[in-house]
Amino acid sequence: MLLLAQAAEAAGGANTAEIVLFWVFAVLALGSALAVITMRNIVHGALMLVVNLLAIAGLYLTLESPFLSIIQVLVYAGAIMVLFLFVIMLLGVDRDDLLLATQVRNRVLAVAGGALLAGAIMFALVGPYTGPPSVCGSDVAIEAGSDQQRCIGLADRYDEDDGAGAAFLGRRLFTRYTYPFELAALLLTVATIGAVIMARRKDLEPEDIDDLGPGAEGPDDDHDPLAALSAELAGSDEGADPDLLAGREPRPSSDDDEREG
Amino acid sequence: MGLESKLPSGILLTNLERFVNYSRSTSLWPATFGLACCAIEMMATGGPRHDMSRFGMEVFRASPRQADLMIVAGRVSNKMAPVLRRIYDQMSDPKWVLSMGVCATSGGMFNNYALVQGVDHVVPVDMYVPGCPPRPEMLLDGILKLHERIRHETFAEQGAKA
Amino acid sequence: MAATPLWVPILQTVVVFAYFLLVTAVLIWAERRIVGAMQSRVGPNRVGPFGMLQTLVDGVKMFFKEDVTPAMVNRPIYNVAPLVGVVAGFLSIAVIPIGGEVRLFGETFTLVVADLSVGALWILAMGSIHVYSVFLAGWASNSPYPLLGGIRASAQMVSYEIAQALAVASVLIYAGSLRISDIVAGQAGDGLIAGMPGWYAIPLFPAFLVFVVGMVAEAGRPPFDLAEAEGELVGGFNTEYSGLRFGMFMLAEFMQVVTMSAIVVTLFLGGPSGPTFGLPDSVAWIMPILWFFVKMAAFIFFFILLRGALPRTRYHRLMDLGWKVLIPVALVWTLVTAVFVLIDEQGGLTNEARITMIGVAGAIVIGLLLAAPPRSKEPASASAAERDREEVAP
Amino acid sequence: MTGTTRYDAEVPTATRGLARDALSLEDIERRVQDRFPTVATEIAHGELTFHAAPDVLVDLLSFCRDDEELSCELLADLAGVHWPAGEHVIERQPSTTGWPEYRVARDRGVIEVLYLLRSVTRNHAFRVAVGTDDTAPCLPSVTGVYPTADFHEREVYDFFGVEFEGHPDLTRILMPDDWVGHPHRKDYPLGGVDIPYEHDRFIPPPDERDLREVIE
Amino acid sequence: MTATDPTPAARSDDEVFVEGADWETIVDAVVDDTLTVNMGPQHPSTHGVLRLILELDGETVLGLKPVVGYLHTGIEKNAEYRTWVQGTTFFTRMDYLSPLFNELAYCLGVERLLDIEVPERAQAVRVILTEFNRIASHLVWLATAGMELGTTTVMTAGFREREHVLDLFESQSGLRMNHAYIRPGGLAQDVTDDFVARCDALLELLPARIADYEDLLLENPIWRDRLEGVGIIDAEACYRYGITGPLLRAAGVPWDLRKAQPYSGIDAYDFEVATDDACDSYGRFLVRLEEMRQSMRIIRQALDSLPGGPVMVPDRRIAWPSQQSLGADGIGNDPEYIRHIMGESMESLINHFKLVTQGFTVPAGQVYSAVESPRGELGYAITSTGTNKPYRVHVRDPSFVNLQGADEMTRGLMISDVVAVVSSIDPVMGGVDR
Repeated sequence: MLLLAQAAEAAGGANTAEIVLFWVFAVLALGSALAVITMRNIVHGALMLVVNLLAIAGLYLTLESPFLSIIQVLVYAGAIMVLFLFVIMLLGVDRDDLLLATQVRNRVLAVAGGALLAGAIMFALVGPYTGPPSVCGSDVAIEAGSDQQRCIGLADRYDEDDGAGAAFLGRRLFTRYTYPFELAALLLTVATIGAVIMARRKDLEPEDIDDLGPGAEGPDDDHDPLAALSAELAGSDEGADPDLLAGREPRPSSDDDEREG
Repeated sequence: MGLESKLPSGILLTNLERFVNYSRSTSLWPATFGLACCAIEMMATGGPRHDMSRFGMEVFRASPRQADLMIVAGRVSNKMAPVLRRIYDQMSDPKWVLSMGVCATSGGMFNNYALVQGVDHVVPVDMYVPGCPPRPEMLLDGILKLHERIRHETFAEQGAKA
Repeated sequence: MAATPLWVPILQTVVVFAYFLLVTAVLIWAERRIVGAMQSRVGPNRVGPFGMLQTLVDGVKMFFKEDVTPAMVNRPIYNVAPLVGVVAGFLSIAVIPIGGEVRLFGETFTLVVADLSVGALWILAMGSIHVYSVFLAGWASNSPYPLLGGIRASAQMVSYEIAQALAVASVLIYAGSLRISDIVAGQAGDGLIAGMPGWYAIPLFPAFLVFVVGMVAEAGRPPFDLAEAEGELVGGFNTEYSGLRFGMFMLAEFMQVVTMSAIVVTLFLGGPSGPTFGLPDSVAWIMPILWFFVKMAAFIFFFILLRGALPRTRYHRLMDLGWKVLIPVALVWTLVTAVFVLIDEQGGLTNEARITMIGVAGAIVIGLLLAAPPRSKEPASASAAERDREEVAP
Repeated sequence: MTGTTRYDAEVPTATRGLARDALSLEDIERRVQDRFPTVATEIAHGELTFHAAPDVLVDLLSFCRDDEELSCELLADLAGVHWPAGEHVIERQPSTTGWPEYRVARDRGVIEVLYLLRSVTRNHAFRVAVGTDDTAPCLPSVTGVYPTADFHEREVYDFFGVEFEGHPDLTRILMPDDWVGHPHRKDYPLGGVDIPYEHDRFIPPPDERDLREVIE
Repeated sequence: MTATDPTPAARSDDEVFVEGADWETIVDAVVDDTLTVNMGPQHPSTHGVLRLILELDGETVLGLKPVVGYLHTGIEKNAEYRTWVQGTTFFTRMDYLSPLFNELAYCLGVERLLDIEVPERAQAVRVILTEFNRIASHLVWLATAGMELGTTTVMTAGFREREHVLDLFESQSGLRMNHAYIRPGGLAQDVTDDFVARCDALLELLPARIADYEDLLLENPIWRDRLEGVGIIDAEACYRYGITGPLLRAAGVPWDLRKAQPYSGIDAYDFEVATDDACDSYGRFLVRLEEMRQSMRIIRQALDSLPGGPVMVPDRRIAWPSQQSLGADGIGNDPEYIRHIMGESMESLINHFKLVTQGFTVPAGQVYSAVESPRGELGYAITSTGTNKPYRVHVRDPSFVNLQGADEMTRGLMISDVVAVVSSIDPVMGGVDR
């Protein structure tokens, strides 16, 4: 990777090496992504996810964005996946039976969600919002119309700063994308609070554990976990929801949010 | 055995053999295998006055897999014998066993129902150190003699032992 | 860059890696000797002069020792884990300059493998990759002690990485660059007060402290060696490993000590910068190398002293320290640094104002340290001890 | 603790919370016999022994623990002694020592279990001896009275085979789990026991061992 | 196995109960979401061959079960086949950190059966040596505790000072450990001429070294953190489990057999019983440090008032005269005596011969003699049938009993605390397993 970084740094423009690298990383990313969902062993799957994240970091490199690439490694591969693995190992869920969808409802939900996601991706790929101008930003495309290749890496946008793209990313994040960024932060906070509530519920007596209620999960920033908890204890008696208790809800949402941010 | 078992034999091997055996003898890491009185003397051997570390031996490895030398320091009971054997089996080759003290060597004064009458019933022993318990100096002497022996062993001999 | 002949990068790579390997080897020997001296012992002194080749024979022995792969391990991961550690260790030292400009055969270059534009982050990223080595080793061994060691290691390293990253972040903000060479250059010359070095450790002292504590934990060294914890977990994550693979773990562990020392020197103590005492240019290039080594050796020595002096901490205490002390401190200091830099950029400050601000901040930090609530027990045992000692004395 | 020291001097040495008048052996004897008239007593070598029947054992120990006067907090020791059937006077030497001959003749073997009770607050100790037949030794467990008897009773079971009824986990403690026999009984030999090794190999006892065979 | 059926009803639900059975059955029996970890019998922190079966939830200990017996040596049985004097050589090898206490307790029992009074000089020397032994034992405790808590420097320091104490023992008994120096009726031989000088030198050295440990450890935040509040057991629980020694004293009970039931004239010396109210491992640490000081205090007084005279009872039926003027082997080389038995009295010669070959006989009876060993009450329940051999000797070893408290002390703590707790109990497996 180091050599790749050097190569990417030195290469500057598009050439054969870059294309080769792109294909290598692309195949690696796709292959490992497939492996993530086909591996029988959860830990192996998680490791494949790490490989996938590293491959995507490599793709960022070929796009001349070393900062993004290294942040990808640092945050996703280095921190988040370690936490994932940590949880997997701590709970000892590296067994096959947990991979099986046990309820019909879960299967239906999974199929529906998968279909929805696939549709969204297809829509994004072939829909009206894609095309060369949207990749580069319209103003760039017009300005640099003569050189479409350089447009892909956004290289000229950060020529002004340190060459790593940090300043450019930061500026964009805090100007144009402020609201998505803040929204993501909010969602993360909510997810964290949800996780804390989940964790706390384990301490309660079994008969006291029942549903949090649908409102508790929502993006409600005024939500007070302790209040919800005490309300819980006071005795709201809806049926227990095993999915909620198993702690499956907050994690996917946080995952999605991070990807957006 | 280690990597050398994959090597072809030949004239070059002799020098390699000497070099490797020298390394093995000077970096003989003991397993922490203390049993009884002798274990205290063994610890004293690692202590300041006698200082086993001069011979590169202060690295007492708690995990038998990383140890080269098992110092059976003390009486081995019938209950302990299977454990001892298991730890010996867990050690990776090449490995050596030093029987410290008369209890480990022959049961010593405890010729009774409870003790294994000599640890050589359970594991092959390379060096015996008498005494009850042996003084640290005696243990050091035994270890140095073992070093000497390791230096003059051939790979074939070590392989045959394992 | 394009005009550089091929031998320069090769030389850079070989020299840097060989340098760090050599330092690691010497470190292992030095640790045994220094800890020996602390314990009124001698330490290895039989192989080579002063026993200096002890590491070599250890390495040879491990190389030729049988490599047992227990039956129940998860084989691919078990085999890969030690490699990950060593590779991550090697990669992270690639961005550290071990000297200044070197002029050789008409070429001028720096003794660094690659001066990446994101060098500072690269170090952190490789540190986080290193976690996998310990962690996967623990898991793949399929045995309780290694698993506990691996769990401990991952929790510990992830926690301390955050604090470390925040500490590094304040350096980056202060330096205004992610490039190691820029950070080193920023520390060259005098600091705020003439005659004082311009090391970032001085204006960013809390971040420096956080980083130093974090690096001990990150390297998994005593008193934070809970992943290995010989007294509790036998060998922790490496319990099932033997032979060469265990050797790799050992190498990775000690290399981390060297790497961490090199990083803290680079980020906070000006790296290879230092006075050249007016030496002629033909030999002056040696001085930065020397300075770098001296600074790094000081930190390595610090690591060794810690090992010799302190007991192992408790696990939850370690976590408390990381989450409740280091991360808040590093976070606050990052914000303070950012505000400071912003004010500086907007209006500029006089040197006096800066010194005053740093002084006030430092006073607050020290005040907080001193005012920390005392421990629950009364600290009077020492006086009682003295009293009793007098009584007993014949 | 207050003050400047953890070992403060104002606490009287050795006897904080302890110093109540010690009872004489006769006092203890009287106290117990008032309550348990069937218990025989014996004072020898400055030590007091109660010879009790197994059925009063738990009551007796409970009494000794809870009684205001006796208040035996500690079960200091629990030991077994095997007295096999028959007469045994071994290697008596009246000619050199002049001490009286000691002869034991029993028509049935007895395993005697000795409970040593100790009072920390009153600073006295005495012994309760209970016998049980050695062919099917069985005694009530006192773990309900003194939890410390757990290990002790396991040890006595291990060495003498005494079944303690009511013990929570009466398994061997010092010998291997699959050991046959109870080694501290007098009918058990000191050594020369065949030890099964792996793959059904036997190492003969030392005196019958052919060294050439053992070292293969 | 012929064990009685362990009654499951007797176990409460929150208690994780592991039997001393084979490892496989334990693994099968445990509930699914806890981790069962087997610590030992060969583990760096289990003081030799103690095996601990831990029930863990994450790193939290739900239950601990000590499994002992891996060092069972059958010493008690062996002693039944040896004479009374030979008994010392066996019992001294029991608790190998406090050999002299074992000898002393055994000899006190035999002497009580014999109804003899040991000469004053022998008593004083016994006190001096056993108190030195207490210091040495506590030093090893400090060393192993240091090793287990991860500070090897403390370990080497403990062994460094212990060497000096062992030098003293060696100069007197000829052996560093397992001395067999205290014999029924007195001592094996008189102390050497430089005994007092050697002791003085040690008393000069040790206080400074102990002060060094305090400098290193007392205010060491990690050390305190590892020990404070860890392994709490109060006096009530100590009574329940029969725990004595530093553990009981650290629970605030100044129970010390040296004060309560003085032996060897130790009540003549002025010393204090170290106690602490903390009930935790740190309190035990402080108690042991203080005990070392108090031991030195006792030794100082004993040395200052060391009486002259013989070190063996004058009774010819038990021992031959001990006022040796020649040699250091100390056995019967008094020229007066040799002349007497060789030239003047056939009866004396026979007596000597029988004494050497068969030993003396001991009146029938049962005694229980206890001393305060470094780990607590060390008791010898001796049964004699009037022969030249013990009929049965049962040893109440403090480590054996104290280990029972480990479960209560570790419950709810972390793995690293288990190590600290076990080291604060300071079990010596030689004594536990015997």
